[in-house]
Amino acid sequence: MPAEINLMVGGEAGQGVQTIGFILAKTLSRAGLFVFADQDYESRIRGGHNFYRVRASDSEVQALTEEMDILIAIDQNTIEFHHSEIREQGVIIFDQDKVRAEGKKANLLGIPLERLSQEKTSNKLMANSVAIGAAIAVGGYEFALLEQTLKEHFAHLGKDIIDGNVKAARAGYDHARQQSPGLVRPRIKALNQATDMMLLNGNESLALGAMAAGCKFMAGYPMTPTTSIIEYMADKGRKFNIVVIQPEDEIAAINMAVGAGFAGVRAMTATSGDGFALMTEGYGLAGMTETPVVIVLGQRSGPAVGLPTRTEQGELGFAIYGGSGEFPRAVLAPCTIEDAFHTAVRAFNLAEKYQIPVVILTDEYLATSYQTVKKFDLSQVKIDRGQLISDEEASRLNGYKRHQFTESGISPRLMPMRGKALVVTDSDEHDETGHTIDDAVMRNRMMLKRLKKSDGLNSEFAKPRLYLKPDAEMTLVGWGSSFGAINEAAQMVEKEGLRVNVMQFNEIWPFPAQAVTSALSSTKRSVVIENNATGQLRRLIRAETGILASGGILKFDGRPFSPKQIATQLSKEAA
Amino acid sequence: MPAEINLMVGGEAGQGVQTIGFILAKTLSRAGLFVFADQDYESRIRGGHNFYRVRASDSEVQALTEEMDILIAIDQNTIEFHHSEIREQGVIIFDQDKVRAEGKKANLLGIPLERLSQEKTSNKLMANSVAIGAAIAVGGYEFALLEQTLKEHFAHLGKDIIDGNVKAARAGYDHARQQSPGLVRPRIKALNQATDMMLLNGNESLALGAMAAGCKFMAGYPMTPTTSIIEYMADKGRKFNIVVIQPEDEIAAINMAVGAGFAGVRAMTATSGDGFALMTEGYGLAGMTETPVVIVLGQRSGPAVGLPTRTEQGELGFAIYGGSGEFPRAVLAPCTIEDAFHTAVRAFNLAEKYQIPVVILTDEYLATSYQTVKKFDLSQVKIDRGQLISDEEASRLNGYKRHQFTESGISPRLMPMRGKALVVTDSDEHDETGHTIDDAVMRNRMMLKRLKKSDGLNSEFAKPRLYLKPDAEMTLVGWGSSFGAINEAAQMVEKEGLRVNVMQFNEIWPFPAQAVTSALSSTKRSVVIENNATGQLRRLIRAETGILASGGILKFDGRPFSPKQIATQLSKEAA
Amino acid sequence: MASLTDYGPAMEIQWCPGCGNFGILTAMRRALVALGLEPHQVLMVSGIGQAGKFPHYLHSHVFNGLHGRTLPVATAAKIANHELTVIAVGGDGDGYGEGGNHFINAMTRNVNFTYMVHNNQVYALTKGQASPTSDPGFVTKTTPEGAWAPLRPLALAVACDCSFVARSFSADIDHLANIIQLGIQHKGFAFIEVLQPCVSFNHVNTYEWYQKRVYKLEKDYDPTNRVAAFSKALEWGERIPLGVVYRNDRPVYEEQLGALRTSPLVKQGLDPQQFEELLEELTVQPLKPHR
Amino acid sequence: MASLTDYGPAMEIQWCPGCGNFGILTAMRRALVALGLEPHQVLMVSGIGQAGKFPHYLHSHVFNGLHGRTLPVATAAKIANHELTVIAVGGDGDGYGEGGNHFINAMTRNVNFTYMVHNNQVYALTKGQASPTSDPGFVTKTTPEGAWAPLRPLALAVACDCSFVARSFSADIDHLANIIQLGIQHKGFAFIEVLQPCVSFNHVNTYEWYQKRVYKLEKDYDPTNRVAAFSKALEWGERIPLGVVYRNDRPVYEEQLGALRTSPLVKQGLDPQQFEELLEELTVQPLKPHR
Ligand SMILES: Cc1ncc(C[n+]2csc(CCOP(=O)(O)OP(=O)(O)O)c2C)c(N)n1
Ligand SMILES: Cc1ncc(C[n+]2csc(CCOP(=O)(O)OP(=O)(O)O)c2C)c(N)n1
Ligand code: SF4
Ligand code: SF4
Ligand SMILES: [Mg+2]
Ligand SMILES: [Mg+2]
Repeated sequence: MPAEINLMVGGEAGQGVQTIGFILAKTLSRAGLFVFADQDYESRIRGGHNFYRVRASDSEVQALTEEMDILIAIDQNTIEFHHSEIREQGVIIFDQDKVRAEGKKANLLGIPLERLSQEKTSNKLMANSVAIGAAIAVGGYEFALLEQTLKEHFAHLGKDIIDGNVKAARAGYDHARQQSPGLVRPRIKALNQATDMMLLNGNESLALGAMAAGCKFMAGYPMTPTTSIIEYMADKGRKFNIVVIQPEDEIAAINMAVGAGFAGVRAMTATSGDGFALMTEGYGLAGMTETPVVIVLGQRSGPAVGLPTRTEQGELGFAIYGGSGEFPRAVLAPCTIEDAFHTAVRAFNLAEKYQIPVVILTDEYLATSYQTVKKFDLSQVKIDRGQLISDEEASRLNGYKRHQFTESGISPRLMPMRGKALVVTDSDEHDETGHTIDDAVMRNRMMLKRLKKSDGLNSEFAKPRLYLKPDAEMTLVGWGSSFGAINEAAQMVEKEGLRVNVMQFNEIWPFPAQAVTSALSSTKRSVVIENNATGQLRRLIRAETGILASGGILKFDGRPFSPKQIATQLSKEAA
Repeated sequence: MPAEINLMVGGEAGQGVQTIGFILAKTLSRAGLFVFADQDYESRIRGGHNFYRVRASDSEVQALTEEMDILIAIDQNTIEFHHSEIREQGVIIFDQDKVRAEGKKANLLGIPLERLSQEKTSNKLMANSVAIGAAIAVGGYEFALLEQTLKEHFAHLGKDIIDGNVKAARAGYDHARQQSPGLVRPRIKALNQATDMMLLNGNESLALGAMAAGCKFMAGYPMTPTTSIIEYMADKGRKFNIVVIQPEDEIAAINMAVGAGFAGVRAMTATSGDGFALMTEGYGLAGMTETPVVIVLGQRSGPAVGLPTRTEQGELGFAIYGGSGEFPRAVLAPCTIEDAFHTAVRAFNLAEKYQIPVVILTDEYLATSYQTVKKFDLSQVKIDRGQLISDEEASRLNGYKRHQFTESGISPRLMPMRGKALVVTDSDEHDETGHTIDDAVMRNRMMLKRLKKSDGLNSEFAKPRLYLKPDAEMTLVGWGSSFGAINEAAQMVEKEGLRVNVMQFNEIWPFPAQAVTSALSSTKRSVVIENNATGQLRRLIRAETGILASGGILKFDGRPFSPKQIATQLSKEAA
Repeated sequence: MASLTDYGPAMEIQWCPGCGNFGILTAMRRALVALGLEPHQVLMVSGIGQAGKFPHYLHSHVFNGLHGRTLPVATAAKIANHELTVIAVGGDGDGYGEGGNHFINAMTRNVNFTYMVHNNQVYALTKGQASPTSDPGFVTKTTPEGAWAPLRPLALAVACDCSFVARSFSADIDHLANIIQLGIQHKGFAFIEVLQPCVSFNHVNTYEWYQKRVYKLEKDYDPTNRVAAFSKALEWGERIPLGVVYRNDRPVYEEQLGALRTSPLVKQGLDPQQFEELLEELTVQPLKPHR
Repeated sequence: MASLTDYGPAMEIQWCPGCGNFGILTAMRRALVALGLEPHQVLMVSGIGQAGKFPHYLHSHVFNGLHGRTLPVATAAKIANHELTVIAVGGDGDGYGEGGNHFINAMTRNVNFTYMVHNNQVYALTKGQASPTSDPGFVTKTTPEGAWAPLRPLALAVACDCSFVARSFSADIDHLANIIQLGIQHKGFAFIEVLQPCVSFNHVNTYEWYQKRVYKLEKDYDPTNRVAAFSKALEWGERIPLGVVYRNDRPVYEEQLGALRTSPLVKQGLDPQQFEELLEELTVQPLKPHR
C-alpha cells in the first residue's frame, strides 16, 4: 500500500497561505515524493478563509484527500473549520500566543511562531517560515531539503530575506524536534527516486504546451481561473518572441486571435464562462472563415459571476452548442496536469489541420492544482500545421481560392503576402474565392464542405481513455479534471470488492460515439461523474449514443470531487 | 378540394417588389380569401434579385407553394429564374418594352407598363400599379377591391399619388381584360367570407403580443430579421407609453432589459444569432439574478453573418445550452404567425412567474411572412405577473429577501421603492438576501432553488401540438415555423395513402419528455423535419428521451421548406 | 431622516485594510445622509471588481451585475422608475476597459443618474493587471515591460459632452462627499472619477503619490467652457486637478420620453384591450361598396 | 507597379447607384496606386454594413469579419505580419456603435494601420435606423421622434490622442485620395472619417447638405495642437472642416514589441525544443548535498 503524508495550511487571504503550501509541496517533491497540491480561496485579497492542501506519496497521486496528518493553522478559523479533518495521530501546528486549540482531537504543537521569528531574525514577519520548519520536522524530513527550497523561492528577494527565512525555518524545525520529539513521524521514503520531475500547475502546463506548439500570439482579458496562463505567457514569452496582449475586453481578445490566425500565426485566447459568452460570436467567425484559433475555457462555478474562485464543469454544452448557426469545432478537456500540456499541443495541431476553432475546457481545479510530473519531452512535440502552403508553392500559385472545395473539406491555406495570390474570406456565406454569395446551391456546398471536416476530426479523434477490467460490474464515466479523483475512487471501491471500469473523456467533440457505445455495453451499469448540476456529459452520451447511463454523481458546490466522496457515492449506487 | 391562386412578383431590390406583393396580398385578403405571402430578398438595397410570393385560397393556408398562376416580371431575370415555376395555363405579366419572354412555356401578357403609366398619369413611375391592375384582372377580381387597397396603402402620400396609382392600376386592369380576355381566370370565391381578418407578418404579431402582454421597455440593436419588431414597437409604442431604445450594442440591450426587469417593468430585447451570442452573458445574468426578461432570437442562416436575409433553425441548441454555468430558462418557438402573438404573451407570463429569461425562437421566415389570421381577442389576454408583491403587502413588509427559499424555488418579488424594504441581488452566488456568499452549503441550496423552477415550468409546459390519427404509420416532428409546411405535407402524403401524425413543438425547453415519449411510441417511424444541417431537435429528443427518430429531413440553404419538398422526401422515406 | 447608521454595511466588508475604497464608502454615506435620501430611495448598481462590491457595504437597493455592464443596467432601471436615485459604481477596468462602449454612450445619452469610478489604475480583484488608466511603464504580470498608453477618462467625458464631469480623491472625504452630493443633485448624467489607492496591487500610485499631485480647481475655474475643460481634463502627472472639471445643462434623455410624463413606467397599469386600435389598423376591411 | 485596373472590383458591386461609397472606392484605388502598393501587400479588414462590403470591391487580401469587430482583427493581423499594409474600413454604426470600445482602445494603443469610417450618419444595410452620428432630430424607424445626442468621433479621437485624425468627403475624390495616402503613410494609427451620402436612407445629410457645409482646413491650421484640434473636432453644423485635424508622432505599439524586432511573427520558425529552459525552471532539483 502506498504511504503518504497530507498537510494543510489555513489562514486569511494575505497571510501567506499559498506561499507556505507551495514551499511545502516543493520541499516534499524534492524529497522524491509524488505531490499533489491545491488551494481553496475566496474572491478577496485580505481576510476571509483560504487553505492549501498538500498530499505527498511514494506513488503517483492525482487528487487530494480529506484527511490530514499535519495542519498549520495561521489563524483561529483554520482550527475551527478544519480540526475535524485531522487524522488520529495528526498534528496541529499553530502560534501558541495567538491561536487556541485546546480540546481539539489532535496532537497540539503550539509554537511561539512570531516570537521565535523575532528572536532569530529580528523580524516577526518570518513566522510562516518557522511553521514550515516545524511541519518539515514533524514530517520527518531533513532540514536541508527545506533550506534548498527556501533559497530558491526567495532568491529574487536578496540575501537578507533568504537568510532570515532559513533561520526562522531552522528555529521552527529545531523547536519541533526538541520540544515534541514524539510527534516526529517516520519519514516516507521515495520508492523510485524519480528524477527530472517538475512541480507545476495546470495553467503552467497548458501555457507551456501552447508555447511549445508554437503559439506566437495570445490575447487575453484577465479572468479567473485562466489569468495566470496569460501572465505566464506574458512573462516567459518575452524571451521567445511571443506577443501577449491584454485588450479592452474578451470580444477584442477573440477577434484578435482570429486576426492573427488569419495572418498566419498560431494564436489563442483564454477566459472563463462569462468571457466565453462574449466570445461566442467570434467563435462562429472562426468557424465560418475557417480560421484556426485555440480558446481556453477555464470553467468556474456559474451561472454569471457565480463563485469566481471555485471550480465547476458547467460549460460542456455551451462549448459544443455555443455560437450562432452550425460550424465544426473541436472540444478537448485535459484530464490531468500533464495532459494539459499535450492537449494544448494537440489543440493547435487540430486547429490548423482542420482550420477550425478548438476549445480547451479546463477548470479552476485543474488550473490551480500543482502536481509532480515527469519532465515533458520536447523532442516528442510534433507540430502539424496542416495544409499550409509553403513559400515555394506560394510563389508558383496561379490564383488561389481560400475556401476551395476538396474531398476532406479542408482547403489549402495560404498566409497573406506569401506570394502574390490574394487571400479572401468573409463572415458572410461565400464561394470558394471567399467572396459573398447568396444562392442556395453554393450555400449548401459550403455548409457541407465545412461540416465535412467533422468527419475527419472524428476519425482521428482519440477514444476516451479506457481502463477496462474483465468482469467489471460498472463503468465510471467522467471528463476532464475529475480523472484523478475518479481513478482513485475506482481503486477504493475495488478494495471493497466492486470491480469497475473507468472511461474518461479528453477529446469530447466531435463525439466518439462508436467507442463509447462499445465501452458502455461492456458493463451492466455506468455512472457518469460530473462537477455540475445537470449532468451534461450524461445527457450528451444519451444524445449521441442513445444510452442512458444508469447513474450520475453530481457535485456543484464549487469544490472539486475527492476520491472518497465518489467512492462513498459509488458504494451507495452499488448497494 | 380547396381552390387557390398563386402569384409571384420578381425584380431587383429597389424596384418595388415588396410593395407590389403586399398590395396583391391585401387585395386578395379583401376578397375574403385566406392569404399567405413571403418575400425572398438579398442583403442589398438596390439590384440583385428579389421576389415575393402570394398564395390565396378559399381555405386556410400556412405555407407557400412552388407553382405559380401569375408571375409579374419586373425585370428580365425574373423570367429567366422563375418561368419554370409557372403552372400550365399560368400567365406572365411583363413590360413588353423592356423584357423579353418569347418561348417561355406560359401565357404571355406583355403590356407597355411604363408607357401606360406615363400616358395615364404623366408619370412612368406608376408602372408597378399598372402591373398590379393587370394581375387582379387576370385573377378575375373586381377592380374595386384593388382600388380600396391602393387608397389605403398610399393614403399617407396624398391625393395625387393615390389618384395616380388608381388610374395606373385601372389602365392595367382594363388593358388585360380588353387585350387578353382569354387569360382572365374564374375568380376563386370566398367560402365562408371571414370577417375581422388581419393581414400581418410574424414580427408584427409578436410585437403586438408583447405590447398586449404589457411590455413597457424594449431595448434592441437592429439585426435582421427582428429589426422590424423594434421598429414597430418604437412607432406604435409611442401612444402606449412603451419605451423603445436602440442602444450602442446587443450587450447594452440585454443588460438594459435586465435592468428594467429588475426595476419592475416587463422588458424585452430582440436580435438574431450573432447578437444573441453577445447577449449570452446577460442571459446568464438574468438566470442568476432571477430577473424576468424576454429575448426574441430571430434565427437566420449562420454561422456568423451567414446569409443575413435568409432563414434557418440553427440555434435551438444555442438557446438551450448557451450561457455560462447552469440556470433555468424557457425556450419557446411559435409555430405560426398567429402563434407568435400568443407565444409572446406566454413568454412574459412565464418570465415573471418563474423569474427567468425566456427565449422566443423565431426565424426569418416566420418574421417576414404575412398571413391572414382572425383578429386577436384581446379580452382573452391574461397577464400573470407571478408572485409580485403588491403595494399594500409591500407597505407591511418587515424585511425582505429577494432570493428567499421556497418550495417552488420562486421567491416573492418586490419592486424597488414599493415600501421601504430593500431589494438586493447579485451576479455572484448569494444568499437569500442577495448578498455575496462563498460557502458550499448555501451555494448548493441556491443552485437547487433556481433549478427547482424548471420542475414547475415543466409541469405547466404545453405538450407539443399533436395531430394524431388512428393507425398512422409515421410521425412527422417539427418545431417552430415549419408547422405550416409540415402540416400541408402531411395532407399531401395522406392523399397518396401514407397515414401520418404530426407533432410540432412550440414550448421546447424545459423539454416535455414524457409527452414526447408517448407520442413517438404511437408510430413505428418518426421523421424530424428541421431547417438546419445537423438535426438539432432530433438530437435533443434523443438526449431527453433516448428515442432516435428513424429519419430526419434537413434543409439549410437559407430557404424555408415548401410542403411539396417535404412530401417528396417523405414519400422517399416511406418507400 | 436617514442617519449614517442607516447606511451601515449590509455584510462583512471584504476590502484590504487601508484600501482607498473605505474613504469612498464613508463619503458616499455622508453624501446620502446630507441629501436626505433614505436607503429605499436609492438603487446602487455595480459590476465586478473590488469597487463592484461597494453596494453591498451600505444599505440600499442593490443590483450587482456583470463586469463592465453597470451602465446599461443603471440606465434602464432609471428609465423604468425615474423616482429612484440611481448610482452606478465600478472600477477603472470595469468602466473604462470592459465597459468602455457603455461609458461613452451613457455620457452621450445623458440619463439622469450618477456614475462613480473608483480609479486605482489597476485590476485589483484579479490580483494586479494593467488597467486602461495604468500609467505608462507600470509593471504588472500581464505587462512585464510596463503598461502602454492610458485612456484619459475625463477627456473622453468632455468629448462626449458629459453633463457633469468631476474628480475627487478617496483620502479627501470632505471633498469627495461634496462632489458626490453635487453629482447626485446634478440633472443629467454625472460622472465622478475618484482616485483610489490600492494598497495591495498598486505600489506606484499610492496615497503619497496622489497626495503630492492633487490640487483643487481654482475658485475662478469655469467648468462650462468645454474646450478649456478638455485641456484641464488632460492634466495628469505632476499636477492632477480635483473638482468639477466640466458641466453643462443639456436636456435629459428620459425627460423627452412621452411614456414617462404621467408617471414612472413601473407604476403604469397594463391593459391589453387598449391595443384594439392596432389590431384595427391591420384588419383587412372588407370592401365597402359605393364609397 | 500596380495600376488602377489591378485594383478593379473582385465581384459585382452591390451598392445603390449614386451611393457615396463609389467615390471612396475610387479614391482608395487611386491612393493605393499612387503609393506604389501592390494588391498582395494590402490587407483590407472590414465588418458588416454597406461600408463593410468595400474590401470585396477591390483586389487585396480581405478579411470581412463581424459587425463592429474590424479593429481587433486588423490590430492582430498587423502585429502578426507587420509587413502588411493594413486598412480597416467600416460604417459609422459598425465603428462608433457596435465597435465603440475597440475604437477608443485602438486609437489609444496606436498600432500602425489605417482606419477609414464611411460616415453616412445612418444604419444603411439594415435599412435606415439612427446611428451614433445621426444628427439630433433625424427621424428613422427606430427613432420616430428623432435621433438623440450624437457622438463626435473626431473629438473622441483627439481625446484618445489618436496619432492621425482626418476627415474627408466622398464627393471630393482628390482630397480624399490625398488624405488616404497621408493616413497610410503616417506611422501610427490613422483614423479617417469620410462623409458619405447615403442616397437611399439619409435624405437629410445629402450631397448638397455636405457640399454646402464642408470646407478645407486653412493652410496655417496647426494639427499638432491637441486642444485646438479638439475645438476643431467639435465643429459640426453650419461648417464642417475637412483635412488633417490632429496629428502626433507618438510611439507605435508594435515597435516596442521585442518579438517583432528580428522579423514578422509569421516568418519566425517554431521550435519546441527552445523551451527546455522553462521546463528546467519548474524542475524540482534533487537535493545537492554539501552546498
Ligand atoms: C466578462 C468578465 N471578464 C473578466 C472578469 C474578471 N474580472 C473581475 S474583476 C476584473 C477587473 C477588476 O478591475 P477594476 O474594474 O479596475 O476593479 P478593482 O478590482 O480594481 O476595483 C476582472 C477582469 C469578469 N468577472 N467578467
Ligand atoms: C452583432 C450584429 N449586430 C447587428 C448586425 C446587423 N447589422 C448589419 S449592418 C448594421 C449597421 C450598418 O450600419 P453602418 O455600420 O453605419 O454601415 P452602413 O450600412 O451604413 O454602411 C447592423 C446593425 C450584425 N450583423 N451583427
Ligand atoms: S486589492 Fe486593492 S482595491 Fe482591492 S481591497 Fe485591496 S487595496 Fe482595495
Ligand atoms: S443604402 Fe445607402 S449606403 Fe447603402 S449602398 Fe445604398 S446609398 Fe450606399
Ligand atoms: Mg481598478
Ligand atoms: Mg452608416
